[in-house]
Amino acid sequence: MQSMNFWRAYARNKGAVIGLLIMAVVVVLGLFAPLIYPESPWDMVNAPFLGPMEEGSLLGTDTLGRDIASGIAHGARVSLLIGLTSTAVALVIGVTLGALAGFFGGWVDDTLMRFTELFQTIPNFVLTVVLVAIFTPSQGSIVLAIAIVSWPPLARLARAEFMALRSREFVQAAITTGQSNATIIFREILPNSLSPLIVSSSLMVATAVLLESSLSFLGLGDPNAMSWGYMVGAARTVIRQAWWMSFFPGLAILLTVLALNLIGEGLNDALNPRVARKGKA
Amino acid sequence: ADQPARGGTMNIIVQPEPPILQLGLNQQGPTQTVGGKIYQGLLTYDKQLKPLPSLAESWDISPDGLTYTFHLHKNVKWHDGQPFTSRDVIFTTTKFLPEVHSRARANFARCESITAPDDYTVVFKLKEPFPSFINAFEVASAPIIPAHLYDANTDYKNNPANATPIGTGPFKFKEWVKGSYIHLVRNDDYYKPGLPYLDDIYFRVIPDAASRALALESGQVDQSQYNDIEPFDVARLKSQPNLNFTTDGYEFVAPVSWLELNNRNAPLNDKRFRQALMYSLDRQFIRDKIWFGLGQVATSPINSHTNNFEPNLPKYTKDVAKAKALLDEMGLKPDANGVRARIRFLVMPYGETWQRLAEYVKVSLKQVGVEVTLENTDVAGWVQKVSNWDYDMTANFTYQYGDAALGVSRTYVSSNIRQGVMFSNTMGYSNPKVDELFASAAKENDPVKRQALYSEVQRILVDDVPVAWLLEMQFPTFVSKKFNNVITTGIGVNESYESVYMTKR
Amino acid sequence: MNAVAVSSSSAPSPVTAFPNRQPLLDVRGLSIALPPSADRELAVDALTFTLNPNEILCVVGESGSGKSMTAHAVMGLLPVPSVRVAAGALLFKGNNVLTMSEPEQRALRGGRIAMVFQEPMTALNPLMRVGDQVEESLRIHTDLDRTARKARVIELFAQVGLPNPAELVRSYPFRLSGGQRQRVMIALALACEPDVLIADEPTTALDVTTQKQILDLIRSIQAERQMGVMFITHDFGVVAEIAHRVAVMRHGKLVEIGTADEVLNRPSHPYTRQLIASVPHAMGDRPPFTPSGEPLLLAEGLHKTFHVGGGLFKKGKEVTAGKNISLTIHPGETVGLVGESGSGKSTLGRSVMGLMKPDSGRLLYKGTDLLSLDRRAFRPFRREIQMVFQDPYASLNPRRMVGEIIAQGPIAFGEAPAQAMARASDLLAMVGLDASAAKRFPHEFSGGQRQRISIARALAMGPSLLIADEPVSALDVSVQAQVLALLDDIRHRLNLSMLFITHDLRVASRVCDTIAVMQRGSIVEMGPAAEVFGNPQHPYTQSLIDAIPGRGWEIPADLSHGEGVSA
Amino acid sequence: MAGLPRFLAGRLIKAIVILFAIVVINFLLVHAAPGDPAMVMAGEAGAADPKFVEQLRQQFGLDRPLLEQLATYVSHVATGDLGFSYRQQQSVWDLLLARLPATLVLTLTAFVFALVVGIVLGTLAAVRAGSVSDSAITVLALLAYATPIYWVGLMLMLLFSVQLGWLPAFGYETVGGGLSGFARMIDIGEHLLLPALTLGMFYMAVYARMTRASILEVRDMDFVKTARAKGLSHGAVVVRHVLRNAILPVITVAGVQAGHLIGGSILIETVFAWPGLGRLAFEAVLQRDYQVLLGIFFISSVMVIVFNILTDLIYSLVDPRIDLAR
Ligand SMILES: Nc1ncnc2c1ncn2[C@@H]1O[C@H](COP(=O)(O)OP(=O)(O)OP(=O)(O)O)[C@@H](O)[C@H]1O
Ligand SMILES: Nc1ncnc2c1ncn2[C@@H]1O[C@H](COP(=O)(O)OP(=O)(O)OP(=O)(O)O)[C@@H](O)[C@H]1O
Ligand SMILES: [Mg+2]
Ligand SMILES: [Mg+2]
Ligand code: NI
Repeated sequence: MQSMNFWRAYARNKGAVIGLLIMAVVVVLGLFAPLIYPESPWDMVNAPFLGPMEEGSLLGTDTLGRDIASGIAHGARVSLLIGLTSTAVALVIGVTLGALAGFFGGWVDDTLMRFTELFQTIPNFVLTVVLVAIFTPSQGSIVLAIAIVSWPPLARLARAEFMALRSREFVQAAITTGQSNATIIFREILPNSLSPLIVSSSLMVATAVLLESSLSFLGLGDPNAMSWGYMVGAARTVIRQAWWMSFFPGLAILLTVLALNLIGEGLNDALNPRVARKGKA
Repeated sequence: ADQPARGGTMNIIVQPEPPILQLGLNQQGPTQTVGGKIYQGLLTYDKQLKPLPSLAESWDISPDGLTYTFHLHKNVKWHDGQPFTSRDVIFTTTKFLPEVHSRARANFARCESITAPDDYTVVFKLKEPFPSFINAFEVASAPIIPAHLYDANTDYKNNPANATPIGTGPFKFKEWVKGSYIHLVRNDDYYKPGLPYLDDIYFRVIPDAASRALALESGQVDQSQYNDIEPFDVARLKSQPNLNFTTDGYEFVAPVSWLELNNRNAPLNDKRFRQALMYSLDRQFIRDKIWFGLGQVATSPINSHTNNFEPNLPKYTKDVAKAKALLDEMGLKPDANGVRARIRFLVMPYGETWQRLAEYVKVSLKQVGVEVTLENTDVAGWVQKVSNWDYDMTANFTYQYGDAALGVSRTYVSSNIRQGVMFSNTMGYSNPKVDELFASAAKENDPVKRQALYSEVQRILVDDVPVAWLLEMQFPTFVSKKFNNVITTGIGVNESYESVYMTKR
Repeated sequence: MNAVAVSSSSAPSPVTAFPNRQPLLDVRGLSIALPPSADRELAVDALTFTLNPNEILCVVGESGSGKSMTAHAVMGLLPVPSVRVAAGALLFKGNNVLTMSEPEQRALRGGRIAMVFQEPMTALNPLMRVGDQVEESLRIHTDLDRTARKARVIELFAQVGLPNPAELVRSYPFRLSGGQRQRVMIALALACEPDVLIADEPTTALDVTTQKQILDLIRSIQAERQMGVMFITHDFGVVAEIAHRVAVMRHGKLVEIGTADEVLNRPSHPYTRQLIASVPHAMGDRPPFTPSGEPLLLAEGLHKTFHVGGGLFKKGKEVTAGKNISLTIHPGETVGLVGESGSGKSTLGRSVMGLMKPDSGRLLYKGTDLLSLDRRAFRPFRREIQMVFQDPYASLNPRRMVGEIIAQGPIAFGEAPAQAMARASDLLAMVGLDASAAKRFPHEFSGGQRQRISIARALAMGPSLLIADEPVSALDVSVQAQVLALLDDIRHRLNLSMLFITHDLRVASRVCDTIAVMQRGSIVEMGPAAEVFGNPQHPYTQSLIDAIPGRGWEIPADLSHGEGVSA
Repeated sequence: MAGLPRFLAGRLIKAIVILFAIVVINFLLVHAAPGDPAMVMAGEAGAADPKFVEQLRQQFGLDRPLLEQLATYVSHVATGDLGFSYRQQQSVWDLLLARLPATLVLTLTAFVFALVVGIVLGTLAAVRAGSVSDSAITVLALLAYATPIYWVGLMLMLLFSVQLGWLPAFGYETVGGGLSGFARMIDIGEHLLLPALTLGMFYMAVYARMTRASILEVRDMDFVKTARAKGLSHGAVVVRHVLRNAILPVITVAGVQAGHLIGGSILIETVFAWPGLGRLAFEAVLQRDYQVLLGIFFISSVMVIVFNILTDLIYSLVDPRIDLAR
């Protein structure tokens, strides 16, 4: 019954529905990339510098004759995988720290928040670049670096939620009925702080996809994984001769990030309706 | 062209900005290009690497190949007005260079004595014959340094004179605005009357590759060299009406690039595997699509411009079937995923082109069932890993300095397997026959016999494939059509430019 | 306090004196449509009434009855397009406001008709000096020059009783107290000498003492300028205090209108009667409480100081919320803790609950000092001491079913889940809810019902002492009365002791045996309810009681029992 | 404003603590990086005999205990010594200083553009909430928000420089053009247009969305009702009451982001060959020149801190409720 309400609220936002459709296409593309393009996207399957629709190549080929359409399909896997895993890692770090800070307050909060502030002071893209460069690009190091720069907002959000909820009367009530800290954190507070966290993390997936593509653009992607950002970055130098090499992968990033943002807004509408309740005497 | 006439200013790109202009103390490319106009060596070399006079007017080599006598120009003056004499040459070759210049140190260590019978004669006596000795006297290998400024103080690196370099060359140091330009002016007291023609040379610092291309196109600078222009921009600039393009002038450095293979690690320790590697690469494709046509497929360990190159060697062309057959023969059968072997490739951290190469190698080897994993590092990590032999495969290139004994043998002889030392025999290739051939060739005075020895070693190496040679690399030089006589010798842009002149319009 | 204290039940309303004068405001068949998503179609339904010069018309009605909507419609402040006037006319001195052009409406707004809002804390622009905010109104509606305007603002501030007006004009709102801000709002409203003043619950957010001052101010200014005032409130005490005429609204409809005397003392409509019956009042039939046995709870010399806003590098300021507090509660006794906002009432309650540790003092429960216990040792006492919270919307976990919410305490103390759930059903029945409620989520219940669930949750633990922190202040009067009756009933049945925290003295007088009055962290007076109310000793207590609005008015005898409680 | 010196002192202490932490992070990263700097120096000097390497190690203190090295590092940073780039054969600090002006010109222009255009668009959208122009602005902002900026840069370059030839495709100024004074400023301005536009685009979208949301929120606040009840016209209410309050949160976020713009400038400077810190960072990435990267990391953190302090100061000027001394 609640899920029906959720759907109705979500579907009221047309953009969110469009976002979901685009995302579905991207996910399908990523999932079935090895079936649609069994060859590795690195394979030089055709003549280099073919334009779109030339010699049976849908979106053209790049400077070494690698198929761009295949790269986009396989790149979807990389982007989504990195986007999702890094968000998951950031969530774990952010929510844990934020929850601890918000729940226990006092010096725990103080220490954790100074720590968070430090990470917020450091320009996050620069930090990602430095981390990935130093720990050598691999899917693992990229995920970790993105997570390391992404958790602070989640921690702040979780902290704010926990602080607010902690002083909420139903949590106080749980304390007065003798519930343990774990019960209070996991059964009373966490479920109630979930919806803003879900909304933020859906947006964070988008940011992570962008971050990954930016890293790859700079040549800091996993050298063994074809990603969209890599494709744009590698084609940058020949943009005067071959616009398609950077155009299509860029478009893929744009659509994916757009879709994730639209979904985030839809979730926001559905999960955090602005309750204009005036509890007044 | 019309008659050479005095006058004119030339703007040359310099990139990166050299740390210092004292050519004895630093031999980076940019230092050479600028310093080559200020300092001079005893000799220079033409495009066939035949010695030409520079500070030495003439020279003779004793028939036993042990005594080299140089006769110096007589009316040469340092830029500060002091006369140039054999004392400077003795100081440079016995004290200064052995202290600060590793390549020169190795060369002059071969001398039993270096003496000056008079002010204008210098005699080098070798311990044993070394015919390549004559190839070690150009301005970067052995720049002559003013003894009167350096002899008093042995802390050469901190000598105040380093800031205002004093040489004998056709151009004098005038001004250096760090981060912007280096200004050289005509040396009016140059010992060749009427030369040089140009009044000024500005070396402009343009850190950004795209800006450099633009500056050339728009005529704001007149010359670029080495890596100033990215390979992908070359085709476009070649068609610019205001520019001349050449890849000449690098005969002396004559770089060869290769895939460096760690001969210690299985399966790379098997000759057949290395040959299979050669058969799986389309090196013409590498030249055309990755280096955008710059370079030549290398057929030998020795660059075709370097002395003693052997043209008649077996050639490797892409042949997947042959490669697979070799692997089969080794017993490397494809597993369920079609993989016969797995190796790591340490990507050379020198920019995108090398990255592309790594990607290409990965795909090419996959076609024969070798799975390559790419690894990235920084320069420090790369140097450390390669020099400590902690790699399977990487890319590399070296300069050959015009001579197999000076620039080639160091890569292959087993005496140069030195852990922790870069540009040594880092792949650990060891073949007593090769060692012996290189050793006897180096001291063989008879050019015909020498060629025979070098041809034989090339044949063995090509069969052994200690490294997978890729290209005889070429660097693009663009020069404005306004300037004449620019690239005339085998040291190209490092020349003194004494005879460069500008066409008046 | 003030000489103008006319009790409306005795003085005739001015309107009866001048029956033929043209009304200032004539509302005819006004209907206001709500957007489709709203809970009902019309916020205001065919409303007709008039406001005459020189009278105070009080509009009363429960929350959501459309009072504010009416006021906003008059001001032209409806949030169009989602809410709009669907039918009717709004005549100001005979001209229909609704058909006027926008510039004409603007000239009326703030010029001839002015308004004061409920929340003084948010009704002023936080980034603008208060003087400038008032001056802005003068600039629009008058052609006074700058200096004249400035002088006029200072004059206005003096009129509304703001201290040191010449300096205060340069203050920002955040520096002023709630009462001062409300005075600024009134000065702003009066700036252009309007004919009509609309005040939408202007005192609801204020302490009783401040409320009294503001009411006095409005009344005196109204009388002085012969304005028509439309005063919106839900508090019958306030109505009794200032109204000449009263209009009662329900679900957007006018149910009754008449002179204050008629409506307050002889209400005709059943809804009005029910509302008035719900107004809290002391229960005359309550037997005086005689303490027996050992005190259940004994607080001695409690101190609590908060440090706010400090950090690693800066020192915060200190707030004293508890100063040498001593208090006893005997078995079966209900102690009322009254005092204005911020006096430290909740702090004391929370200390007893172990939700907060006072800095010093003793807190003996059945002889054990609760303050000496650590978390674990305190745990057994959680069963003994339970709490009912203020906000029925915030005190129940929206993600858990009601049954679970009630049963979770006993389960945490080792009761078998099945048994605890069964008992939860019983408790629901006891607080007057259906047993099926256990399987529903809190958001499916009304405020009053939620407060019943809260009570059931507290009772599930089988407490001896119940702490109720403003348990009814978030509820409408009629619902308030029901919940208070429930608490009273349960207290008797289970022989509970209760610490009842409230800022509403009328509520306290209704349910408490003993009253403790708090001011700035100290208990200034404590004694049997009848004595404290009848013969207050401390000046602060006196001022509090003095400030209760409508004290002169007695609820009609026929309504003082029974009718208040219904669905 | 009596609290100003105290506020600045407090912020300075805080900044120093944060900077210290960043320096320590830097140090740890230097040590986590693979490779031995001495070896590279030796290797690139072409004369890497083990004795020479050892000598260099001693010279650079690489043989000392870790804590001592940290102390040395910190003291070096304190004197502006951020290490040495072996690739570029220059001190990192010199490299950074040479590139800083170009980056500041770019980021500040982009920032001002983003802020002004963002707030104007956001206000337009909010004032006409629900209209066609609101939807158009919202869609535009969403697109600008979702597009990778480096790609926008490439596409704009393709359009305006390659196809139309209106603007220079890259670079900071016409190299060696010998321009000076006003002509040079115009020249730089032409070069600046595309990169600044691109870099500002993303933030413009952020500010437009924030301004819109903020205005819609403030519009429902009680004091706005008060202002309307005074009889103020719609426009006057928006300008005098709504906007000022709505802009506060935008300022806060903008201030934080101004410092972070330098991250975005890595991408934009790469695309447009803008000779700033970002471009330097890219070159450093390609060559894995960690020393330079860490230097950029340090200097950009300093910029963030400076901007944060500036934001707080500006904020306190706009909002009387903020008492800096507290
Ligand atoms: N902007 C709005 N959109 C939709 N419905 C609204 C809006 N504002 C008020 N309502 C609804 O209109 C009805 C009347 O509201 P109004 O604010 O006039 O009540 P009220 O009598 O002033 O109540 P209270 O005492 O709580 O202030 C309520 O049902 C309310 O939910
Ligand atoms: N957790 C806290 N941290 C800091 N200050 C607090 C805290 N709790 C309460 N205070 C302060 O202590 C004082 C007393 O607060 P308390 O909540 O006890 O007052 P109260 O009498 O219950 O008021 P109200 O009627 O508004 O509920 C107030 O000034 C309040 O701001
Ligand atoms: Mg209301
Ligand atoms: Mg309270
Ligand atoms: Ni009674």
